Amino acid sequence: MAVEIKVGERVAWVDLISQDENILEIEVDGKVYNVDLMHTADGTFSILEGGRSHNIELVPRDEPKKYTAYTLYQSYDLEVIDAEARYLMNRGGNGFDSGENTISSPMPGKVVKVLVNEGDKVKEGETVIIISAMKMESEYKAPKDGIVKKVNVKNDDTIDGNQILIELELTE
Amino acid sequence: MAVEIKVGERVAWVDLISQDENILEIEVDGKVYNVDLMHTADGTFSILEGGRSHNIELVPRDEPKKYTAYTLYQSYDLEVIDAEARYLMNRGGNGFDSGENTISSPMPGKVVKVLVNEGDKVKEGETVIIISAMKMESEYKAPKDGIVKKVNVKNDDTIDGNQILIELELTE
Amino acid sequence: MSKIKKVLIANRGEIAIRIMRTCRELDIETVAVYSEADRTSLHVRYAHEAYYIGKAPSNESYLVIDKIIDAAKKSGANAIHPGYGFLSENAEFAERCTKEGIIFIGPSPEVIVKMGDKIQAREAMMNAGISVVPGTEGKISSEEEVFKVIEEIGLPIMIKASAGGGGKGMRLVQEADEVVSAVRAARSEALSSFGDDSVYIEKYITSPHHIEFQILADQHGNVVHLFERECSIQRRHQKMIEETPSPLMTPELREEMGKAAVEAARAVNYVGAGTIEFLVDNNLNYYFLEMNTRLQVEHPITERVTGVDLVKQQIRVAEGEKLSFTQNDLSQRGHSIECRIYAEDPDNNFMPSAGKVYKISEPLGLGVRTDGYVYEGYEIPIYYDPMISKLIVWGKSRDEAIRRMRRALYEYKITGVKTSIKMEERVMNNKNFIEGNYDTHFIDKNKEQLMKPEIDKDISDMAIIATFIDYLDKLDNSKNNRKEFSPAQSSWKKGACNINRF
Amino acid sequence: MSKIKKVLIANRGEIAIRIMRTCRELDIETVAVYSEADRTSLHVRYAHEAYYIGKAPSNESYLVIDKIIDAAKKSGANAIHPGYGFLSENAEFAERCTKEGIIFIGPSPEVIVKMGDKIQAREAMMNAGISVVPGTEGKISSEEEVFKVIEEIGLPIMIKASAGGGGKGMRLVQEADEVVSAVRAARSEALSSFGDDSVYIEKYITSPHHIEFQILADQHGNVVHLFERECSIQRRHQKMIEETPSPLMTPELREEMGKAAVEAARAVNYVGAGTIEFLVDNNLNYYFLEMNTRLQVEHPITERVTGVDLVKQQIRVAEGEKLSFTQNDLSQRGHSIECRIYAEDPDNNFMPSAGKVYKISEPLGLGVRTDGYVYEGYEIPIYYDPMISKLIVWGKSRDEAIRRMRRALYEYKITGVKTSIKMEERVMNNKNFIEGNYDTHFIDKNKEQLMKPEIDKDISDMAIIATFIDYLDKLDNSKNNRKEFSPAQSSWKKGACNINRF
Repeated sequence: MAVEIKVGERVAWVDLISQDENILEIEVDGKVYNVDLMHTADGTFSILEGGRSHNIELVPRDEPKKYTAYTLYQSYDLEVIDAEARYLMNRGGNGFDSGENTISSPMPGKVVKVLVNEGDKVKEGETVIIISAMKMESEYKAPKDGIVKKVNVKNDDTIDGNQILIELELTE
Repeated sequence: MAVEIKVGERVAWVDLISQDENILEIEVDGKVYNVDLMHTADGTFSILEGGRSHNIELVPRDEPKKYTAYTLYQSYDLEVIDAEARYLMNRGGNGFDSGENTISSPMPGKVVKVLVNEGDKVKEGETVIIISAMKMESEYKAPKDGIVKKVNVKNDDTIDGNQILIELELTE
Repeated sequence: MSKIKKVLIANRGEIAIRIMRTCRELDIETVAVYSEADRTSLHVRYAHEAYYIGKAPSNESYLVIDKIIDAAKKSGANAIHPGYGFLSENAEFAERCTKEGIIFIGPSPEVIVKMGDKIQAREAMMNAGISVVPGTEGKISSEEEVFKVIEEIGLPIMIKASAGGGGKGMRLVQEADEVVSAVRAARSEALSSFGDDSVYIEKYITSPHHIEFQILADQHGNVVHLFERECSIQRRHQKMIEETPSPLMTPELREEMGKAAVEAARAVNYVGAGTIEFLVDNNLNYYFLEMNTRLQVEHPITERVTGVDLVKQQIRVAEGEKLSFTQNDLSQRGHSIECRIYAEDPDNNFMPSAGKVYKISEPLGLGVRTDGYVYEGYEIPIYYDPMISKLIVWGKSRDEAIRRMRRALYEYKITGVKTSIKMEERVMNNKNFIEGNYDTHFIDKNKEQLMKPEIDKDISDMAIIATFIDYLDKLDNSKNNRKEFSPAQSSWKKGACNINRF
Repeated sequence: MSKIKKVLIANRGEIAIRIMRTCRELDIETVAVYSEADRTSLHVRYAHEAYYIGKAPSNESYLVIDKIIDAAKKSGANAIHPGYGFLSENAEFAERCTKEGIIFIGPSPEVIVKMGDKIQAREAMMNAGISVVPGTEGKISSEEEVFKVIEEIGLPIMIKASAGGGGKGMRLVQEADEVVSAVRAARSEALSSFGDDSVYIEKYITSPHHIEFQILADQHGNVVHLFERECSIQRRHQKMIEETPSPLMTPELREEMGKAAVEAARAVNYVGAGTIEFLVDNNLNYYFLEMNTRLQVEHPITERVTGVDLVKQQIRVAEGEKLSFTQNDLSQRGHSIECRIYAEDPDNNFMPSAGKVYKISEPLGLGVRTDGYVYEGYEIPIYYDPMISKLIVWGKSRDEAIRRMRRALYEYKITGVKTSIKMEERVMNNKNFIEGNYDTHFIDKNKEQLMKPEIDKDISDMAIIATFIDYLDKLDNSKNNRKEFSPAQSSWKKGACNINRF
C-alpha cells in the first residue's frame, strides 16, 4: 500500500514491495531500499541499510498521522498523507485553521496583559497580547490588519497550548 | 478490602481505610499509615509518609500477584494472598511445585551434560545435570534420594528458565 | 563550629539534586520542599524528606520565606542551602535563617545587600582598587550629567538599571541624539521590572568577553580563587556554554585577575563560595562587572579542572571549618566545557518549549558528567526556568574537550520537547569557536552556521521508512488482518498496547 | 605512519561502545559486528556500520576469524580493535590481520604467543631480572619433581595449568600427602579445559594482593607505565572492584614496581597498551604473575587519575605515532574506584541472572562515570559474559571516592535482573575495605557483613503498601467499577495499558 509522506517541503511517495520478517524492501520516490528494520524495546527504530546503522525515534504529535522523527543528527517533522487525509484536505479548511484570523499560543503559559478590546482596530504587526511561559515574556502580534472580534482570555489567565486567545475579523 | 501480603517469612495483613485522590489511609498489621502516594511516569511509586520520601519500583514476576519491589536500599519478593490464592493453596499442590521431586533451572541456558538415565537410582546431593549459562557452569544436584522417573532434556539442549529438566520418584 | 546534620534545600530542579548528592556523600540528611507542580519532581524523590510549600507559581512557594522556614523547623533541618536563583541572593531570607538559629549556607545578609546593589558594589570595588567599567560613580540625576560622562569616556555607552539583571532596564546608546529617549526608556523599564527607576551609565565595550573568577572564603579570613570561567557564549543575555581555562587568558592575566578577585572578596569580608564577574576587552583590559554571592550554574567546570567539590566546601565553610587548602595547592588540570541544555527552540528565537519528555538517552563514558533532573514521562512545568540539564565534559586539552563534547552531544537525546542540544553541537563545529575566537556577540555573529542545516535526503529517507512502517503497523492493528512482524523484544515495556511490534 | 580511518571492533557489549566513543572523538568511522543474539544490542546501534557474523554462540560468531575479516573487507575498515576477551589475545587473529593489510590494534603475534603461555612468560621475566613467584621453571614431568620443589620453597604450593586462566586447572596443596591426587586432578582439568595437560608449580602466597601496572609502548622503543591498579577484591577468581592508587602501595614500591613493569615490557619488545600483573604479599614482596596483551576491563580508573584516554593512545600507537608524553609527564591525581556491575545474584553464590532489564536509573553528577551497554527492555543474552556495566568514580581522596561510590551505587538501579550493586554497596560500608585492609580473600573473610541484611520493617511496610495499591488497581481495572486515582502524569509511556494509573 503506497502513501505520500511529507517531510518539510518535500512530499515523498512510499511503497512496501516485500517483507520477510524484519527484512523489508521499500521504495521511496522511486529508489528501492533493502532494510533490516527492528523496533527495539526502548522504542527506537534500528535500521541497517547497506551496512549503515541508523537509529530513528518516532514521537507521535498531537494530531494523528503526524510525527517528529529524531535521528542522531537532526529532527524532522513528518506527516502521512493517505486517502483519508487527502479527502479531509479537499473538503477544505475543516478543522484546519488558516491561522490568519486568530492568535494562539503554541505552549501553555499565563496571560501577562491583553492589549486590545473587542471592537478595536488593529494593524498587522501590532502587539495584541503578552504571554509569559518559563520566565520569558513573548509578544504576540496581529498577523493582518483587522478588527478584534473576540477576546477569549483576560490578564493573569492560565492558558493551554494551541488555545485560541484572540479572534480577528480581517479587513481587506 | 483487606488481603494478606507475604514478604519473606512475614505475612502482613493490609487494609485500605480511606482515600482522597492520592492521599491514602492504609492499615498494615494494625499500624495505620497516612501516605501521599503517586505513581510517577517512569514507573516508580513515590510515597511520602510523615515527611519521609520513599521510592519503590514494583516489577511483576512471572506468576500473577507476585512482585519484586526495589527500594533504593534493598529488594523484596512479595506475594498477595487473597481469597483466590488461598483457595488454590488449600486445594493443595495444584500448580504449586513442592520442588522436592524435580530438578529445574531458574534461568535460561544450555545443557552441558545429563549425568543420569531414566531408572537410575540417585542419592541426595548427587549431581544429576550440568547447565551452562553466561560462561559459567552450574551443577544441579538431587534434592532427595530417589529414582529418575523422567529426563526431559538431552546434552546441548537450549532450555528456558523454570523448565523442569529431570523428574524423580522419591524413595522413603 | 556547629556540625551540619540535616540540610533543607530551598530550591528545585538540577541544583537541588546536585546539592543533595554531595550531602549524601557527607552523610548529611536532605530535606526537599516542593510546590504543587513538583510533587513528582526528582528532587522530591531523591531527598530523605519532602514538604509541600504551596502553589506552582514561585511567589506562592519557592519564594515564600515563612513556608520554607516552617518546613525546616518541621523536619529539624539545622541548615538551609539556597542553591541559585529563588532566595539565594535574598538578604532578608539569610537574616531570617540566622534569627531562627538555622545555618544559612552562604554569605552574611550585609554582603548580599551590598553586592546586590550594582552601584554600591561598584563603589566597594573602586575603593578596593579594582578597575570597573568607566562610567558614573552612582546613579545619574539629570540628562546633563549623561552628556558630561560621554565627554569623558566617549560613545558608545550603556544605560543600566541600578537594581537590574537579566538584560532588563538596559539601553545601548551609539549616538548622542539617542540619549534622552534611551534614559527615559531604561528608567521606565527599570521601574516596572524592579520597582526602582535608578539608572547608571557604563562605557560600552564593543567586543566584550565575560570572564568570571570562582572564590572560596572561610570564616577565618582565608580567601582563595579557583581560576576563571569563560562565559561569553550567551543568548538573550543568558549564558549558554562555559569553559575553563578561557582561550583568551594568559598566565600573567590569570594571576592578576585572580588576585583582584581575592581582593574583591576580602574588601567585603566575603564568606563562602562566590563569583566575581569581569568584562574583558580584546586588549585584555578587565573591569569588575558584578559579584554573585551564591553558587553559579556553571560551577561544575571549575570542579572538574581543580578537583574541588564546591558544595562540600560551602558546607564545611558554613560549619566554621578552615579551608583545607591554600592558593598554592590549587591548579587547573586539563580543560572543561559545559553546555546548558535548555528546553527551547534555538531555530525559533530560543522560544521555551515546555511539555512532556518522551525519552532520554544520557551521554556516558569517559570524561562526561550530566547534572539534570527530568526523566522520561516528566511534564516540564511552565512556571520555572527552561534549563533542564547541564552537560559537562573534560579533556586533557581544549581540542580533546571539544571533540568529547561533540561526541557527548551526539549521544544526548531528549525527545518530546525541543532542546538546545543540536544547536550546541553546531557551536562545537564552528570554526571561530574551535579557534577560541569569540566574544559575547558570538551567536549573533555566527547566526548562519548555527542555524538548522538543510535536510539530508538519505537520512530523511530512513525517517520516512520508519514513519511508513509505524503507520502500516497501526493501520493493521486496527484492521487486525495482517501477519505481525516478529518482535525484536517482547512488548511489556513502552507502548505495551500497540507501538512496539517491530 | 598509516592513518586509521575506519575501525572494526571485533567485540560486543560495553567495551565495543567504549572503543567507539573514542573513535567518534577522533573522527574515525566505526564498524560493529553482531551475532544473531545481538541484532538489537547497543553496539550495533552506536556504530556507523554493522555486519552480521553468525549464530549466537561465540564460536560461531565473535570467535570466527574469517567472518570478522570478511566484515572488515566489506566495510573497508583499515584497522581492527579486538577489545578484551574473544580474539584479543589470539595470535593467529593478529597475524591474519597483518596478512590482510589490516592494522591490528594490539601487540605483535609473537608477543601474544610468548605472554599467552605462562611458562614462556615466566622464563622471559626471569631472564629480564624480574622476580616471579618461586616454583618450577617449566612444566613438571614427574611427581618426584614436585616433592623436590616443595623441599626448596616449602608448603603451601599451587599447581597451575600452563595454558590456564579463570581458575581452571588450579589446585592448592597444603599437605604433602595431597600432592599426587592434586597433580592428577589439575592435569585432567587442564586437558579437558584447554586441550593441554601441562602443569607447573608456584609457591602459594597466603595473603596475596593482586596489583597490576598499566603499560604503554610505542613502535619507537618508548615505554611508560601509568601506575598501579589494586584488583584484590575478587569473587570466583574474577575481579569485582578495583582502585588506584592501591592502599597497600608506598611511593618507593610504586617506583620500583613501575620500573619492573617497564623492564618487563621492554624485555619482549612490547607495543601498545598492556598490563603486568603482580602478586604482592603482606611484606611488600612482589612477584610477576602474568602479562595481559590487551586493554583491561578496569582501564578506566587509570584514565581517571592520569587523564590519559588509553584507547586513543592505542590508536595513535597503532598508527605509528610516538608517545606524546614521557614518564615524567605522568602523575596520579586523586583516587578512582571501579565497581563491575554483574547480572548475578551475590546472595546465591554469584549465580548469573540473565533475563530482561526492566528499568535503569544511571548514577550521574560529580565524579561519576558509567560504561555500560544494556538498556530498558533489553534481554541480556545467556551466551556472553554477565558483566553489564562498570561504575567508575573519582574523589580527591580515597575517603571521598568511597563516599562517592556509595552515593553512586545508591543511585544506580537496574531492575528485572539481579545485580551485584547492593552487595558492592555493602563492600563500600565494610570496615576492612574502608581501612584499605584487604587481600584476594576479602569476600570470603567478610562474608557475614557482605550478606543481604535483615528486612527493615518500616521500609517493607512501604513496599507492602505499593504492592497492595497495585493489586487493588489491577483488580478494579478488571472489574471496572471503582473511581480511578488521579494520575500523576498521563499514561502514554510504560504500561500504557494499565499499570500507570497512580
